[in-house]
Amino acid sequence: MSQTGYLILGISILVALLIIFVVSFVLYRRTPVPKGCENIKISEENCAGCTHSECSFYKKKEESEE
Amino acid sequence: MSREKGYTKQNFLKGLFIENPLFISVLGTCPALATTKSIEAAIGMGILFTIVLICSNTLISLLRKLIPEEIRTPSYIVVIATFVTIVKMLTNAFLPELYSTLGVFISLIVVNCIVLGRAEAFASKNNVFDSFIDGIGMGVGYTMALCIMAFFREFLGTGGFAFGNIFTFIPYFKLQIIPKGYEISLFTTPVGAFIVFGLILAVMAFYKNRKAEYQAFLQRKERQRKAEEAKAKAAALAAHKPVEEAK
Amino acid sequence: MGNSKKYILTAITLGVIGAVSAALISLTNLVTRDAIEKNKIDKINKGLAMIYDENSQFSEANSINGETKYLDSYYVASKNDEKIGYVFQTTGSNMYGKISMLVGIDLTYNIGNVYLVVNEQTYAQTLIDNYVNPLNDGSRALEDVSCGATYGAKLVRTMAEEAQSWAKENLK
Amino acid sequence: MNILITFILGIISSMLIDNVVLSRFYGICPFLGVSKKVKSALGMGIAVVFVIVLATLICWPLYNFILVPAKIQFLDTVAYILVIASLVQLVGLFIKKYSPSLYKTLGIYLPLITTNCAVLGVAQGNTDQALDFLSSLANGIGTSVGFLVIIVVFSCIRVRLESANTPKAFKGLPIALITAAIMAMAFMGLQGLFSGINV
Repeated sequence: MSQTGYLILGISILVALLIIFVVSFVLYRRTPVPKGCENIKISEENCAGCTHSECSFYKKKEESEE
Repeated sequence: MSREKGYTKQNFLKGLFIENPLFISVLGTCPALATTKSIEAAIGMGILFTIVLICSNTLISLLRKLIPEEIRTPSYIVVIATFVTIVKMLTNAFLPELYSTLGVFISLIVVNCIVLGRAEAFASKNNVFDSFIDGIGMGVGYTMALCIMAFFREFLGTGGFAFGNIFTFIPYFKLQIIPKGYEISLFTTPVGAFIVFGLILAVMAFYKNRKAEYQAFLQRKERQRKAEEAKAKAAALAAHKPVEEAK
Repeated sequence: MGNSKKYILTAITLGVIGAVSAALISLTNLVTRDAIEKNKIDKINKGLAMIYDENSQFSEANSINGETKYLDSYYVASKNDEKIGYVFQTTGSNMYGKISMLVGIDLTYNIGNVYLVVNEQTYAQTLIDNYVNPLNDGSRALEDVSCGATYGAKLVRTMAEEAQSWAKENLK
Repeated sequence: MNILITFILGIISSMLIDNVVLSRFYGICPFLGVSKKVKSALGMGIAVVFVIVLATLICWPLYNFILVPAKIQFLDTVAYILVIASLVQLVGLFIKKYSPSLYKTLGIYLPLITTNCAVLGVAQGNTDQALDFLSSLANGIGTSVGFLVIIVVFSCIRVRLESANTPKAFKGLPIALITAAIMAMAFMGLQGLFSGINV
């Protein structure tokens, strides 16, 4: 395939990846948590990862705002 | 957000001391341990990190009203990944030495907890100017923390400080303090990184405990003084009452 | 009704963000592409100068497309237009990563200095400190490969020997 | 035969000698954060193994068959973070829908993996080192299993640390870091493991 053909293929695959990511992100947020495990919490004192909004990095922030 | 006068200054200083991203909230530890072999690498990493943080904070707070609530995180990840790619290309083109020293850790800024954390916690809720200042504060705080780590690791590990092999536009300059054979080269290895980081956190915890104890001591003295005053007043009152009866 | 409007709005915002990022990245790419190429060429020239010496001229890279495993091309090194040897550019990789290097072969076909242009080995620094630098200043033999980055050293050795044997057959 | 030996050596070397946490420093955030209890460390480790192996399987062909011919290699970080993030969400979706028991042990850690430096570190490392498919797969498997081993061992030690009477200032994170330093020292001893084998 010509050079620009590959370029278009590459860009379209990246766009497809972005769409898959957004759709799966929204679907993940929307699916209900299975019955038995609503209140599992990661009780860690410092934040192990930041996409999770219960991470303590935000808690200090949100508490001080209210 | 109350706009009292010193808010901007306090917003900037918050990043340096009260909420230092590395030593207080212990975030972004991956690059902190890996790129602090020498002060130059730490400064380089700090500068790149601050650039990405400032640009992403500003752009995210610009778009905060546009981005719907549900897809906040994906759009932040895309914005941060764009800025990291731009910074990576620029470093590869104009600072090849820094690019080969930092290697993978420039791309790891994308998953750095601080950038995404500040974007979600601050930039998505405040106006552009505050986010910009917060970005600078956090960036400078992080760079300062990296330099402190790098200071100990390079000084103990290689016995001195060398400048000029990463930023090649500076003339090469090596300050050798500990004589050549007596430095502890363990500190340039990963083991040394863990030790230095652990000791710094321990010293800070010790200082915090000391201050807390001092505060508690002051409060106890305060309470004692108040109790004595109350007793003295009661005694004076009691002495005064019999005189009235006598009259 | 509101629901589909919200979806359209989300799609538009994402499209705007994607477009802005794509524009920014391609702009930086235009600015940095030739600078990165220039860096590569500078590194090779620096290597060539290191293998022989500054004032030796080097011919164009004539590529090798025989059945060799690692060799890419070779330069003819000459000083005030009298041939003093060759420099081979070789690339190879093992489970620790890629090495692309320049190795000097003089007229009597023994292996001269080695310069690593690209060194993506996991133990890159130990490879340079314990094997390549001592090799260049003669304090370590090419065969003595166990140096803390043994796999990288073995790769460097096999590439250098292949360049030497190729030079013996083809360059009279 | 030679390929099989290199594959296994690749796995063992990136699992033990060049351990992802103790010598390459990818993944310190969950290593310090999630290793309070052995059960949570095990859950995190298994989730990371799952995601890293899948990510390596997807990222290598994506880079070599799509990005390289299209001459947009500079977009590799964007592509990898998108692949890893969507992988995490899809796996989470699958677990949430079909196996509540798996969700109980594994599910809550999945969103954390998007910001785990180890996953992107391995994918980006494979590209920077220009490894071929087998070596990058070996690197992926070795790194993830190494991460699982290290985080479980570390959480066992840390459980014991809670009851030990460490000085007040060292409680919590500082003593964990010093223990990690001693573990790194032990793993540095494995450096020369493969110098004898000539493959």
